[in-house]
Amino acid sequence: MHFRLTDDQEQLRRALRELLADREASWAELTEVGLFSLRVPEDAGGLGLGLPEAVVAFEEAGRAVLPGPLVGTELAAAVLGLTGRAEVVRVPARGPVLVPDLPTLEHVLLLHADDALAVLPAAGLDATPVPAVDPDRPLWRLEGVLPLGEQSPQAHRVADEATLLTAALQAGLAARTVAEAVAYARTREQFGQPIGAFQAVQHLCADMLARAELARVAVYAAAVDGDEAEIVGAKLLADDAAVHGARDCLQVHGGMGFTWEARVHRLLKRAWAWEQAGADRGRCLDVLAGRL
Amino acid sequence: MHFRLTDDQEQLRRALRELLADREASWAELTEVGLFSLRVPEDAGGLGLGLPEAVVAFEEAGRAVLPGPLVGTELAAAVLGLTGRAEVVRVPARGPVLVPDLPTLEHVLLLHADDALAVLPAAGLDATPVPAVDPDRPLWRLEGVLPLGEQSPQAHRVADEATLLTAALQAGLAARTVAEAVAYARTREQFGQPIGAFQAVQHLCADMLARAELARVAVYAAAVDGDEAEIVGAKLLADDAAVHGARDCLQVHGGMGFTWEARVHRLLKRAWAWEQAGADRGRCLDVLAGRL
Amino acid sequence: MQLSDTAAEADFRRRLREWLGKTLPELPAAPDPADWPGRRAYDTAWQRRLFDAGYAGVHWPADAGGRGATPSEHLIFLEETELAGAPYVGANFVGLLHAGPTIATEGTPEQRARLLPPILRGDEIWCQGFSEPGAGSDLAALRTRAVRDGDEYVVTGSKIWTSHAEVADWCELLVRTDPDAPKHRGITWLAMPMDAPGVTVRPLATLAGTTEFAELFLDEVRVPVANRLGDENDGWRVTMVTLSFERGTAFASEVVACRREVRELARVARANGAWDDLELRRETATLAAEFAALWRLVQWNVSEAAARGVPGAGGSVFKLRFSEARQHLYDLAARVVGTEALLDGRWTAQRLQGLSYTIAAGTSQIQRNIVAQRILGLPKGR
Amino acid sequence: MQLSDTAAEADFRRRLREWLGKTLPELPAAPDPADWPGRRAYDTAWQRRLFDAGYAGVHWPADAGGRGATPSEHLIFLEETELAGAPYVGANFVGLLHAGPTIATEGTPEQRARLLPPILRGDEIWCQGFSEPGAGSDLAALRTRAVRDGDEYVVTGSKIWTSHAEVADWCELLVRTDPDAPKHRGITWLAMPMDAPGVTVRPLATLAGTTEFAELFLDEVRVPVANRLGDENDGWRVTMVTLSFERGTAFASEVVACRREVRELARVARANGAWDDLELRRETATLAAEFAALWRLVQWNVSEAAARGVPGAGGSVFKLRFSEARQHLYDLAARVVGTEALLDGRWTAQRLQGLSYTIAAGTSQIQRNIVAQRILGLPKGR
Repeated sequence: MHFRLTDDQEQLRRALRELLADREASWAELTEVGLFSLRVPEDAGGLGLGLPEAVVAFEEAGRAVLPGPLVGTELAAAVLGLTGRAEVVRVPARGPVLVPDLPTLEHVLLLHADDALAVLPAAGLDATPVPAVDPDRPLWRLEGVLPLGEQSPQAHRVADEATLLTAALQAGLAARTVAEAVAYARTREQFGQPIGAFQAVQHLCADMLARAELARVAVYAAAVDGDEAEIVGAKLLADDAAVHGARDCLQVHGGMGFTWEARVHRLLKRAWAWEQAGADRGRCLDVLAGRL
Repeated sequence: MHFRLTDDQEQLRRALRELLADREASWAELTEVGLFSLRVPEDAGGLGLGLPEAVVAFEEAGRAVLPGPLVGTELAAAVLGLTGRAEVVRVPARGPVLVPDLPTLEHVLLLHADDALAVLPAAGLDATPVPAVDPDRPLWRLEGVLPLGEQSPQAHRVADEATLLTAALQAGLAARTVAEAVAYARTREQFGQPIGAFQAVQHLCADMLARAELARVAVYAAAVDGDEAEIVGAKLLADDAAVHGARDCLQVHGGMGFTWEARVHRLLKRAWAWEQAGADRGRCLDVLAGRL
Repeated sequence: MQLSDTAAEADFRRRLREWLGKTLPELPAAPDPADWPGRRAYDTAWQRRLFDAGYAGVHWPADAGGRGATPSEHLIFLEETELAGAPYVGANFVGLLHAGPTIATEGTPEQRARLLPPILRGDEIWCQGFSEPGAGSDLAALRTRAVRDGDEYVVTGSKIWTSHAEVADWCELLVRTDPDAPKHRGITWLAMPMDAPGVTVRPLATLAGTTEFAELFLDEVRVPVANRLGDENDGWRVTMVTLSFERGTAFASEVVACRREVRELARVARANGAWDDLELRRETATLAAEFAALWRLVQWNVSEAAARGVPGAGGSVFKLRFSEARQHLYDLAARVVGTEALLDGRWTAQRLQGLSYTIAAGTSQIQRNIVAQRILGLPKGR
Repeated sequence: MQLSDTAAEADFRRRLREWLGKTLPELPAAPDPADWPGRRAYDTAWQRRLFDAGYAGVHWPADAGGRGATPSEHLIFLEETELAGAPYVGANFVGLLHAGPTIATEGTPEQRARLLPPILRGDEIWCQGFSEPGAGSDLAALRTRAVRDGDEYVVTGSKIWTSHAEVADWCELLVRTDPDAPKHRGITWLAMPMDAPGVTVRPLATLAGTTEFAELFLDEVRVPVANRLGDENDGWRVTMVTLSFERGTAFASEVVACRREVRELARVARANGAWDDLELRRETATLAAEFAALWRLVQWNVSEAAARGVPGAGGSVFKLRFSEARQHLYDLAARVVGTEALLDGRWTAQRLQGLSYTIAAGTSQIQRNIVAQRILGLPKGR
């Protein structure tokens, strides 16, 4: 057992963190560094790496709150051998079927509740733009009768790995919420001291970190192990860490967090969005309960 | 609207609090002050008071963590016109049917899930003593086939009022947990100051008080209003305030709370016991959901 | 303990309900939320109707021009207007609920005569200049300076979280007049005309993308000394006095509204299948119990305030629980509506708005401090 | 990142499993929990078997007589013994996991030679005299005094929460040797023979009604200066050194046990109908995910400690979450078993025991302070 990042994985992480540090990387840059071809075999022009590396990379993407169809594009390339932007869309238990970033997509990977997969050309879809709460993740509502899909080992892989990569995004986002809350708490002063010196704020931040760390480790383990129960467990923990963390991050920011300008709200809105990507809570819990 | 204790109610509360202050009152004393005859008509030798007064009295009984078959004895007298000790026993969703204090009882008021009531002479019951976690509330397990009961307005009254009076006990117990936690936090010193000066302890206590106060008011309102939904809502809040409060009270007491001697554990064990008396959580929530 | 109306209360409720039934259908359509002049006109027209019917300043003392109603009647007023769907107090909020009561208590006869009647009639709108970017939870750390110059104060600084600043006539302003005194001792309360030279209003976009608040920038604004309420450097006490006007009725309408929201959410859940999920059903039921109890807590606090003349300590307890229950409600709603929660719709707007509940008007952390130290008597830390 | 065993680890695991499979059936029946001499005999006999098979002090350095296994192998040892249902470390706990490692690091050659081998062989049992009634979370506030008198210290005071005191041969004792120094600077570590005159052991009943712990009363107990580990007044550092021996493996067996408990609870729920309740089913599933992740966190922390030589900061994070998850597990169990939770049975005993998890070995409040200040670098308050 050597359950920590290898030197290569560390290097991948550092390279991405550096690239994404102070600005938003363009899609071309993300493609260039191989975010979407990490797992594509080397003889097909990819880097020939595995799920653990993809998860490390997506954690960084989550930390940077990157926009765009990250998960679907990676899976289309790695699992389906398709090039171009793609997004995974799950038919939800309740509410409309929503496709993010539709006009930029070439493929929509439509997953039904039973994991039947339909790979659809994005161009032909009957869809209407709808006002999204996350300003960086525009949404389209699919109209009409949904195309049927097919169950297959590939479809199951898309379903599981979409959940896992989304969990990785959330784990990264969760870590970001901790960093932002702590940075603010160290500098913002009230009552003559940094608010981070108040035990109430310290304990809020400590719980945020605990959630983020547990989620991160769970995501790594699921990537190494690949077991469905580990994947859905990691998703639950990562969603909780991201949503709860973003919520607490806003609380630490007080009134400032309530302004548009402070951009703290983007963390929460993205956490809400990613919470609804991949397997939903009910399904995750059903899988876990089924194993008991 | 005059939603506060009347002078008479205040006097009743003061008298009981005084009686129960530093020692355990005997059953005879409780009977003497009218705890079980508060609602018995004056011409039948009672005090002719109402449910609000009973609730005020039971809140004090809960605060004193009184042992004994309080609820059933009051209801037997007030609703069924029966004298002598009695206890209300609900057939639970899961687990054995448990009767507290059986050898002291004259009547067992057995309530089925549909509120059908069987009034049973305690003496004839087939029951086995079982080891109870609450040292002041010995338990007997009913054996054999349970007698059937009858639905009636009286049975419904027993069901509702048992839930309400138990909620009153829990509200009083919850207030007691706050008082004990605060008293300890003010005197126990660690790191050179009373632990109650630490914000983490302060916030724990503040949340305890908030739960206890909300429960208390909900119990009073249910007593005045008499509506089933208010009663079950009050029970939910009072159970949460008592159980969660007793739990937090132990946490505030640290290692000391873990000793038998400190007696803090009695609050928690009783809160667990009363949580399972009256309508259970599932039923309470079903009633409330049905009203929506 | 009595929850039902007295005869006088029942009469008050009946007449109010009758009047609302007659009046509300006559109202024009509500304005667009982004149309500030339209909102001012709508809100003040409603206030004028209340005034004409004798319901302006229900809770204000009679000698200040109010109805002098009991706290119970005030609560009935809030309950019935909310149940009937009457307009929200809106632009009249600060005047009716904070600045006005402060002036009624602390003002000179001249100040009362000049400033109070226009509030009640809906002629003049007030906004509040208390918070600053550096003074939020720690309000008394405010730094906006006022320097005496003859009969005027010269005020420089900035304020934040000012609602209705765009359309207000007056601002109740807290300024620092003695920078060397302990922070609570060097503050003064001024009534600042919003059209004074040097006042700049900049809308402040919130995380919901709307501009319900503004920032105020004050650049050597001259405010007559005659506009000062109370003594110089006594502004902290003057401001706090108004809080004791609060008779347990704060957020009363909102509790009524939340109880309606829970029922509405149950309807949505029944319609879209979420009600079949035991967890969601039970969570909705739990919230129903919570808001029912919070309404009883409002009634309790109002009764206490009526009997004792001061509000009970229940305010912080109420605020703590109510803030969290409201946020819980909209988080639950998001689970009920599914992917619709990702759209900028009705429930999501409420959810975003709700993020301020544990922050505005005293964070939940501050409320817990208050409960622990002022109610429970726990000692301050070193 | 790799979760599977290396070839060496797989070999270690296989041999251990074989040995456990052969050895465990030979063990006598476990003694009654109230029979202290019986427990000592049982626990030390098990330790002797481990010693004879080369598994005593798996994680101790070879030069201290241990196996010198890697942290990964130590984790495998803990996992396999727990999975196989091997006896708990029991009475050997303090010797093997705290006093022994401390002596191994800080002891003189004479002290090591005298004290370590009997621990590994199960010949001598240690207990811990750290906490005092007035020094719990604030351990360094301890007041048990030791006054030097020639070649001896004369010790007077009292200790609490001492496990196995009734049957221990030695006590690792923290005493105050300089009452005038800052509190961390005046503490000294002594190995006190439990049969020394002046030592009184009084069993301490816990809220579960059992006497797992004792109080120690020390009345002018004379301890040779030769029994002092490290310098006088350097006992705080000496004690903390041992914590850095901790390689992420604390509570590892307990996580394995909790995962088994969750499965057991699901079986109970399926049998009694509780599994039909969606809420209970989902809550059980949530806990399954939590404990699975906590096991991964153990593996992560062990790998970090192995690579860096010191345990990662993950210990407090782990402790915080694990304590709460365990308590949640037994609260959930109470709901699953219904009224049976009111009886003093298997689940209730665990629930009562579990009440200490957020208190013992550093309260959750202290853990959060550590995480906030040492990991996140938030400033100490005034």
